Parts: sequence; C-alpha cells; structure tokens
Amino acid sequence: MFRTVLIANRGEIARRIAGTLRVMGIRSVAVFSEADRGALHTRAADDALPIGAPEPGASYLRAEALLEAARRAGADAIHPGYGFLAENAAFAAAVEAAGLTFIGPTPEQVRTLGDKRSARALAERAGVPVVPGAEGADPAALQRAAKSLGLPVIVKAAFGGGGKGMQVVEREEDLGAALDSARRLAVSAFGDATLYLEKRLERARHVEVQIFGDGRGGAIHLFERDCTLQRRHQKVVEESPSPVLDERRRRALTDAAVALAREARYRGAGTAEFLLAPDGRFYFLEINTRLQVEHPVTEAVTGLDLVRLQLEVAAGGALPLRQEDVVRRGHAIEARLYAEDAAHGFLPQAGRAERVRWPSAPFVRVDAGIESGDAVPVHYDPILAKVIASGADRTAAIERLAAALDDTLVHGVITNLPFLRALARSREVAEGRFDTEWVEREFLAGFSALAMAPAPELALAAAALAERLLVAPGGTGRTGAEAVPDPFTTLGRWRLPGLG
Amino acid sequence: MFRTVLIANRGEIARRIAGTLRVMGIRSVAVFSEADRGALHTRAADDALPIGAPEPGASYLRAEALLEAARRAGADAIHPGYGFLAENAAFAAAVEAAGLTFIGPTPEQVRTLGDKRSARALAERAGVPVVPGAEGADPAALQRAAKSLGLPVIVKAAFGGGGKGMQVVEREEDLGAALDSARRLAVSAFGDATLYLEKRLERARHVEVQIFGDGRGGAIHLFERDCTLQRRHQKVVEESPSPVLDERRRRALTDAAVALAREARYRGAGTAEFLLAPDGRFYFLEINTRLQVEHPVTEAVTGLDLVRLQLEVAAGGALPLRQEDVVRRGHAIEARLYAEDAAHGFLPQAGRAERVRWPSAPFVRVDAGIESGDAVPVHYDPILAKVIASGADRTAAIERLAAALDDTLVHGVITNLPFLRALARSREVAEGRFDTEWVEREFLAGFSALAMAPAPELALAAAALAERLLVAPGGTGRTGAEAVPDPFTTLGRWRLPGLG
Amino acid sequence: MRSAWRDGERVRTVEIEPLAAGRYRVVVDGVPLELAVETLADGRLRLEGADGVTVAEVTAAGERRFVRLGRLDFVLRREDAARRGGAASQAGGLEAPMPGLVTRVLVVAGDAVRKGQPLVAIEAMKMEHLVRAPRAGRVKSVVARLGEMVDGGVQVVELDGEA
Amino acid sequence: MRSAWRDGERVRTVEIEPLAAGRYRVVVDGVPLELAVETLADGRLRLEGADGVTVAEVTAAGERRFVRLGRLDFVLRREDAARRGGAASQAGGLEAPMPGLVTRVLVVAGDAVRKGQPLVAIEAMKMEHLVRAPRAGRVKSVVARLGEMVDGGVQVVELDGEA
Repeated sequence: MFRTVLIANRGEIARRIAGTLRVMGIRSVAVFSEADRGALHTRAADDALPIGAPEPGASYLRAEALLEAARRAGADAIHPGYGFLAENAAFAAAVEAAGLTFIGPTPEQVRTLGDKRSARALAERAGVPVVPGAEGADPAALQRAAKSLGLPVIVKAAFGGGGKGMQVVEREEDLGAALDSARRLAVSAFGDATLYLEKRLERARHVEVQIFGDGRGGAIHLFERDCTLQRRHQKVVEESPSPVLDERRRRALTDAAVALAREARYRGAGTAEFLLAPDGRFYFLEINTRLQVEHPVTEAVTGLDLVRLQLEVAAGGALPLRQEDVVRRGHAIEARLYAEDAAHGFLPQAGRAERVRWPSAPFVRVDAGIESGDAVPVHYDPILAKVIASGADRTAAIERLAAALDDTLVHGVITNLPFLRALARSREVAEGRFDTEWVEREFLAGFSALAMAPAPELALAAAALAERLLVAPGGTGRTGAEAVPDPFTTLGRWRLPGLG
Repeated sequence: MFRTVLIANRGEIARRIAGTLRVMGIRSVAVFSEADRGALHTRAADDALPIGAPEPGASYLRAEALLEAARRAGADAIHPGYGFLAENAAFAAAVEAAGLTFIGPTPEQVRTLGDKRSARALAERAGVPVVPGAEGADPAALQRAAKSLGLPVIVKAAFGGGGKGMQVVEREEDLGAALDSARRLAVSAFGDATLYLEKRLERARHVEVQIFGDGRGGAIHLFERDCTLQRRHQKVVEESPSPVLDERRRRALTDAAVALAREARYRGAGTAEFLLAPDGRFYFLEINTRLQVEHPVTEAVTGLDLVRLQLEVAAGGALPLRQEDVVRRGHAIEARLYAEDAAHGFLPQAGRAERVRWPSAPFVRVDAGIESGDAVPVHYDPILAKVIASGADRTAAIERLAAALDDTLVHGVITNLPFLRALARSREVAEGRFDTEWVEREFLAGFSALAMAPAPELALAAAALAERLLVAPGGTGRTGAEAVPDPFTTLGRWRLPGLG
Repeated sequence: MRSAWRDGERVRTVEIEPLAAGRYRVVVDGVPLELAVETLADGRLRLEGADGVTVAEVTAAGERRFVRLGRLDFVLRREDAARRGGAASQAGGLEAPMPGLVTRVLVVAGDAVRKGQPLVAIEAMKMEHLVRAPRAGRVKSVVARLGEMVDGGVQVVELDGEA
Repeated sequence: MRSAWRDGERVRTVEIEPLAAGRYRVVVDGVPLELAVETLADGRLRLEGADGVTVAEVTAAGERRFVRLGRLDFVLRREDAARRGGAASQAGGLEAPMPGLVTRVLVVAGDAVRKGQPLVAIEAMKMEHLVRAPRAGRVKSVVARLGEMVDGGVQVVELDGEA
C-alpha cells in the first residue's frame, strides 16, 4: 500500500479522501491555492503545500505544480478527486512518467473514454445502445450535424464530464451562439475546443452504474445511482437505488455497465452513465473515469468505502472483492449544498461562511468542505457540502434528508438550502415522479415565488433587534474609506457586548 | 402515531430521541433542570420546559414534575431514555394513569424484570440458564448467601441496570463494608435498599441481545452486542457482532433472548444480558427494560432506527417488521466518551467544554450531548458523547473508530479520550482477546504510565506561547476577588488580539 | 430607532421602541409587535410575542443579515448599503449579478444601446453571465475593466440619467 | 518571560525569548528550542522547529491549558494557580479529587488521625470518593461542610502544619 498520497484537489472531496487515508494509516498531503490558504481540506490532511495563485489554471490545473508538490512531500501516489485534472489523460500520463501511481484508470483509458467518439465506439462493441450524437471542433460541421440529428440537441464540451456548460438548443437560430459560447468555455475549462452534440431525449431519467475494474478485464458493479434531479443539467439530488427500476431492468443496466468495463479492460473506479427513456429503454451516455460527486449514496447502500477500494485496486492491481460480496441494503439519497441563489437563476455566490452548523443524526452523513469562518472563493465550483441520508426504504431516507436539511445552517453566503428543503418535501420527489427537466419545467416557478415572498415581520424585527443588542465588529458605522469592504476579510461576526 | 412526545431525559440520549421525533414529524418536548438551562438537548427539541433544581432527585427523577411538564406541553407520550426513571415501574404506571403512553414495557414488566428474583424465575421458566446469585435487603442474610455462593461475589443494587455502584468482593472481611456502601448508593440512586449478590464468573464476556416484543407474546431479536470492554464494571466500548460467537452460538443466544421476551409477553425494546464463559456456556444476567446506551451499534449493523421502532410499537401495538426483515451487515463499534480522568481512577470530571470538535467521516456516527461552550454539570452521569464506527468487517470498523477518536477534540474538561484512543489501538482489542476484567487487569497500568509521562517540550512551549500571543479574557491577571472562579461561568476562550 | 432593510425587491422599515424590562415595541412596515427579548448565552435572540416564542439567530456578513427563525432562513440587507448597488439593480441589471471575472466589455462610453443589448460579460465558476441594458439609452461610463474581479452587486456600467 | 506549569505531578518551567520576525527561543526545563511561530486564522499556533512543523491548539479553561499537538492532547496547569490546591495535593490528598457533593464529614477540628483514615466523603455522579489522611496528624480545620458542592482541587480538610 502507498505510504504518502497527494490529493490534487480541494474542498469537500479533498477532505473526504484525506479521511480514508487517515483510517488506512497513509499520510495525506493536501495542496492549496492562495485563495485556499488555511481551508478545511488543508486542515484535514497531514500536510499541505501551496501550488499557486487562486485561478485554477495557476494552481489546481497546473500539472507541474502538483508534481512538484508530490515530489516535495515524498508522495508515491496522487488521487485526483473529481473535476480539475481528474479526467485529464496528459496529467495521468505525467504522474506515471514521474514514477508515481495515478489513482484512476490508465492514461489511455482516460483518453479513450473521455473522447465521446471512442467511448461510443466502445459501447457499440460491447453491445450497449448509445444516444444519437456527433462530435467535432468545426462550427459549420457541428451546425450540419445538429440539423440532421433534429432539434432539440444538447451542446457541451467533449472533454470533462458532468453538465457544466451544457446547453440545450431548441431553435435553429440559437445554434450559432450556443456553439460559440460552449467552445469558449470548453477551451477555458478543458483546454480543448472539441464539442459534443447529442439528440435530446424528452422526459428521460439519468441513471448511472458504479463500476470497478481490475485493469485486466475483470469488473464488478456497485449498483446504480439515479441522478435525475438536476437543475441546469447539473445533478443536485442523487439516490440509490433508482425508484423506477425493477430488478429485471436493474440487472440489464448493471450488466451493460460491467460489459463496458470488461470491454475497456477498465482499471479502478468509474461510472457508466445512461439515459433512461420513459419507455424503459436505456442509452449509454459516457463513462466518467473518476470518483463521482455522488459516490456516498453507493457507499451508504453497499457499506463500502469507494476511496479505499480505489486505493486497494491502485496498489494491488486486483479487485479486493467479488460481485457476490457487494450487497445492497436500504435506500440512500444525497443533496448537494451549493453556494448559489436558486431563486435567481442559480447564480453562484461567494464570500465567507460566517456561521455554519451541520446536522448530526443517525443515518445522516455530511461531507463538508467548510466550517464556520471559512472562505467560499469565487474561483471554484460552488459546492459546499453534501448531505446524505439513508434508511430502510426510500421514504425513510427522504424524511431523514428533509430533517437534516432543516438542521443545516449556513450564514454568510447565500446557498441553495431553501431550494433543497423544498425539493426534499415535494410530492413529486416523494413519489419519484420526475425527469431531468422537471425542476425547471414544473418545480422552479413555485419555489421562486415562495422564495421571493416577503420575509415574516419577525425576521425583520430580529435583524433590527440584533443590530441594537449585539455588537458586530466592523459591521456598523463604517467610514467612507471602508465603503467597499473586501468580502473575504470582513469579520462580520456578532459578539455579545461585554463578552468580547 | 403520537403528536407530541416528552423526553424525560437529558444529554446525548435526549438529543438523539429528539432527532428521530423530528424525522417522524412528531413534536418533541425536552425538559431541563436548572443546571441544564440552554443545554444542547433543549436546543435539539421543539420546546423545552424547566422541571427543577440541578439534583436529579429535584428534577429528572421527579415524576410529578415530568408529568406536569407533559401536561403543559400537551404531550401524548413520554420517552424515558435510559437511566433516571427509565426502569421505574411506579413512574411507568403514573404515566399511564395520567392517560399518556409510556414508551417502554408495561409497568408490571418493568417491575418483574427489574426485580432480579422474578427475572431469574422467568429465565428458569423459559429454560435459559442463570448465574448463581441471591438477593435481599438484610445484611446478615446477604453475608450468609455470599459465603454459600463462594467468593468472589459481585454486589450491586437490585434495581437499576448497568454496572453503576457494582463492587467485586474478593475477601470475606471486605463484605460488610461493601454491602454497607452498596446499600447507601442503592437507596440514593433507586430509592430501594434491596441488593443483589452474584457469583462472579472469571474471564467472562458480556454479550447481550436486543429484543423487541409486541406485548402479546410476539418477539424478535436484532442480534447481539458484545459489551465486554468495561472499566469499573461499566461498559466503555461495545460492538456488534460479538467477535467470539460462531453462528451456532449466536443462534442459541438469540433464541434464548427471544424465548425470554415471549415468556414475558414483553412489549417494546429490551436487552437480554448474558455472561459468556470461556467454555462457551452462557448465563442470563438480566433484562434491561429500556433503550440501551449502546443501541447505535445495533442500528449500524441492521440499518434500523431503534427509537423509531419503539415509537411504532408503542403507538401501534404491533411489531413493524418480522424476524426475516432484520438483516445484519458488517461490523460496528462504539466508544463512550466520558468526562472522567482515566489515568486517575476514572474520577468523574465537570466544568465547561470550552472547545469541542466532533469527527466527520464516512461510516462514523457521533451521538453528542454537548457542543463548544456547553456546561458539563457535576450532577449527572458524565457521558458526553458516543462515537460509533462501522465497516464491512471488524478491522475496518476499529480502524475507523481509532481515526475518529483522533479527530475528536474536547478541551475544557478532562475526558477519557486518551484512554479510548489507546484502547482502540491495542493489540488485544484488535484480536478480540479480552474479558470484562481485562482493562483493569492488563491494560490500565500501561495506559496510566503512558498518560503520566511528561508532556513533550513542544506542548509546554505552545502553552507558554499562547499565553503571550493570544488573549484569554478572564484567563490571566485575575484580581484577588476572582481568585476562586466558578468553573461554569469562566469564559476562558482565547481570542486573537486585534480581532476581538 | 428606525432602520430600513432590503428584502428581495422590497424595502421594509423597522421601528424599535424600548419598553420596560427587555420588552420592545417593534413596528415592521406599520405592523406593530410587542416582544419580550432575551439574549441567550450563544448569542441567539429569544423573542416572545403574542403568538408564542421564537428563537432567532442573526448573523452579520457585511451589510447582509442572515436570519434564522425556527427552521427557516431569510437574507436581508441594510438599506443604506443596499442603496449603493440596489438603485442600479432596480433600474435594471447594471450591476454584477455575482462575484466574478470581467471577461468581456462590449460597449464604451457614449455608445447608444438598445434594450437587452449585452454590455459586459462576467464569468464565475465556469458560468458566464451577460449584463444587459435594462432599457434603450446611452452609456455614460463603463465602470468595469476587462480582467478585473468584481463583487456581486457592484455597478459595472452607468447608463445616461442614472445616479 | 518565564512561566511555570504543573504537568501531572511535575512542575515545569518555560522561558520565552523573542528573536527576530516571529522567531522565539523557548527553553523548557533547560532544553532549548528555536521556533518560528505563526498564529493561524483560527487561533491555532503553527510551530516550526528543527524537527519540522507542528500545529498546536491551546484552549484556556480557568487555570488549565488544554494543548492539542497533532492528534494528542495534554493538560497543563499554570503553576501560580496550581500552588493553591496543588500544595495540599502534594502533601497528600486533602483536596477534593473531583467536583461533587460532600456527603459525609468524618472528623472535626482537633481530631487526631492516623495515616489513611477517611476524613470526608465526596459523591459525584453516583460515585463516592473518600478523602483520606496522607499521614498521621491532627485536624487543624475542616473546610468542607456537609451537603456542600465543592469543586475539584479545593481543599476540604487542613491538617496541622499545613499552609
């Protein structure tokens, strides 16, 4: 097993990886940009090294800085987490060239599966159906392809998983602008202008299967996750098992995922994503060659630590368990807590989380990237934490999630907590009746109206009374020179007069 | 189902019960003594009512105050938690007489099973072997009984479960004093001078079975807990499953527990405790007619919420699940965090927990009764929290427990954390090789030596540097008038100069 | 003591008048409340009114106040501060909607713009947002500079006739 | 700056001499350390010495200091305070070993006592603890009163010849 692992990431996932490393007795080394100095993920690791300026391109995306940190820390392996360089084949290759272990698939697999074209070819070889689509960097060719697929189509960067920057184009006249903007984001986020077009299936669900491969053709699955609840094509609530799969369809889906993993001679943890049409047919979307944000729901229903499995596969070159050792029990559901204003177009927020309180209850897990007083920098994905609840059945899990979200408090930065709370208590979620567009199509208007209703008189009374009864250092009586305070250095926490 | 439940308890268990009530949408009402004003368990409930002075006899043990609070709060049921009045038949009867539901067995069952004599008679009727013992209030008769059982014997109060006030008498000349002191504590803690003597089995393990009965002769078990790791006859680390039971013996033990529950027509949650001798034979000890401190390990391996099951049985009069619905998976282990000085005879501690940080990690659960700044009153059982870790196997669970204990921080009051950390990393615990006396017999001397070794130079340097670099309001430069500060009002937290 | 608060699109006023012994008369938008107020040890406020007891937790973050009432959260903004960026906001979107990097500046002072025309692009966390003209008019000045990091609520463009 | 600390049964001394730019020479019981000290944003101390970096977290609770070094905790006591109860402790157990209720007072002033004789019983959380005479002598005064709550470390009995 490895002695020292460098975690090439930040926030909740870096902290979560450090936790497993500590349990396994492996030294963990965090990295941090200047914006993350003192961040929770650096406090969770055994050591932390600076890697550059706040902009991702100057730090978390800078392969040479990460390798240099690994060298300084004496690391023998690098865990990339998700996002950043997790699906960058050149980085995986550079890690191996430096004589370290990349905790993930081979660079070749990252490249093949990260390229939609070769991934789709793989699926066809494995006998798994794919969604009609096209790929390329030439705007004119993409325009033609979109028309032949038939609108609506989905436009996104070919590299990098997830729904970031994904756009739905309904009308032909919007196609040019959408391609232009997607191209710009693809270049800035992934350094590659290649785009991917896909026929948009209506009222579909997003269901994915967690796979683990030994790199030699052996593979198992850890059942599915249903990630249908999305806003702006980004997952926001995920669960396992899917509320709509019967055992026969579950079997067909997991069989398809294992067939893909075997065909790819896949190594380590991956996720085969599928669209599930209302008629029950499923279509392969892509394989994410990394740990998924929503992996905790799989951990909750299987009782397995996926980061530990990743480390064991990477160190031992074999799967530490057989398919029949993977036993599913009960139901788990995760809500992603983002610094974003759900009532105003999900605009990302930043600032300082002045006061944070996480729920603590049986069958509730919180993977958090911040504590009270921590900064939420503008530079990164605004995920703050994940709240995961499990139970003997889906209803119990959802009830626990709703209660846990009630008990969550984040003050100082606007979050999607009100949105998550409303979602967890909605009838459609309780009944499992939704598709990937349902939030925007049916849920959001009602939520926004609620969110924009006037605050109760008591809330205003409390705010005004607090002003009078509590002392907020720096919060009141600013001079003109301080008129534009830096949100990252404002202290802004109340103290009781006489105690401070 | 109930609409409002009064929780007649305090600390971590009151908070944990409030959590399940919230998930179920039931209003929770906490009670508090003057020493617990603003305590975490009152903040966790929907409402909180004062019930009297700090001394338990003036508050948490005062049935009429609790009933009056229940009436004021409009409660339709009372959950007693563990300790205090949980096993007091008169209280259970008074609750029912007031027209409320007592969440527990019938008053008659509390009485019968709380009396060692009738409990042993029950076991004999159910065909379950018992440890040789005797019971009574007359010192002379007890002296004679002890001699006929043969020393060593165990002396304890006949009422009230757990190991509180339990004494081992090895020599005849110590018998009188032990009976005298046990009698005094029995009167003060349970209001009854009856004592119980028991032949002490050497090198035995303590294994217990969680049972649930429907009150009409139907009963199921939720597997066993091994609570062999004890100090001063009080459990400190518990796990499920037991590391020494094979499937055949597990079956025999759970069958015996279910037979007891059926014979008693037991209602609700209970625990059948057994001693397991080195030869594999087991002997019935007693039935605790309440939720057990260590119930979370059962919850972790079964995925069931035991408080919810209690409420469902109490409200519905039927078991909400069958034996075949109870599926065990993996291993779970719990460590009890006490405010006690393990290196100095486990003397209970009190004060203010100035700074508290609980671990947050996958497969780790913390049931805590305090947060930073909370008081630890002298008047009550010094349990602060329970840290529960689970895993696919025993080794994984113990590794997670050790890491979670490392990540736990309680400053301001002395705790048994160093003791728990050492225990979680000991070879004997890893190998499961211990009995109920092992801690005192083999572990404690080494631990104490370690605990009393000089602190590293760096610790002293840090303390002295903190004095110089940080400002402790009230901590330094006290005037003579403040020479004996009240430990419960001392602020004592550091601030950075210039930020305050 | 009178204060004004931005609550979403609204401006609301609160008047506080201390009565005896921790009691206050609080008038919110003309609606009077009488409250017994206790500051709890952890800084929360226990408010007892005609409708019962509510515990409120108020956190200051710059000019914003995060208010927790029971299990709900509200975000208010002190109106003196809100006025700075808020006036532009009411006039229609001439402020940065979020903190971010100014990636494109599409107009210069003096440009005539039509309603809805993109003026400035701001990018944060892989999302691009266009600040558009809320109405036809002429650009008086461009406050934002290309490549600059701006806070949410900061004015980025000034249209003719704007304060 | 010199300070003295009670570390279990020991008294230990620390001398701090500031050097340039956040560096300190710290002498603990005569053992010199040279440390670069940084106060982190959350109040922890980052100590960089010859053996590497350690982050320490120091919490004051009355005269006690709880010190976290890495994943270990230590409890120290400022010696000026320790001396109050500590001297009695060294003389042998005339202080309450824990906070609790005085349930029995077994001697009065003037009593001759033998070594090990119980003097006072203190009960806390269902545990009774006897304070015993550390040596033969005569009771000068009984400080504890029956039914009184006492703090840990408080003197309960004074034997002849004690300060």
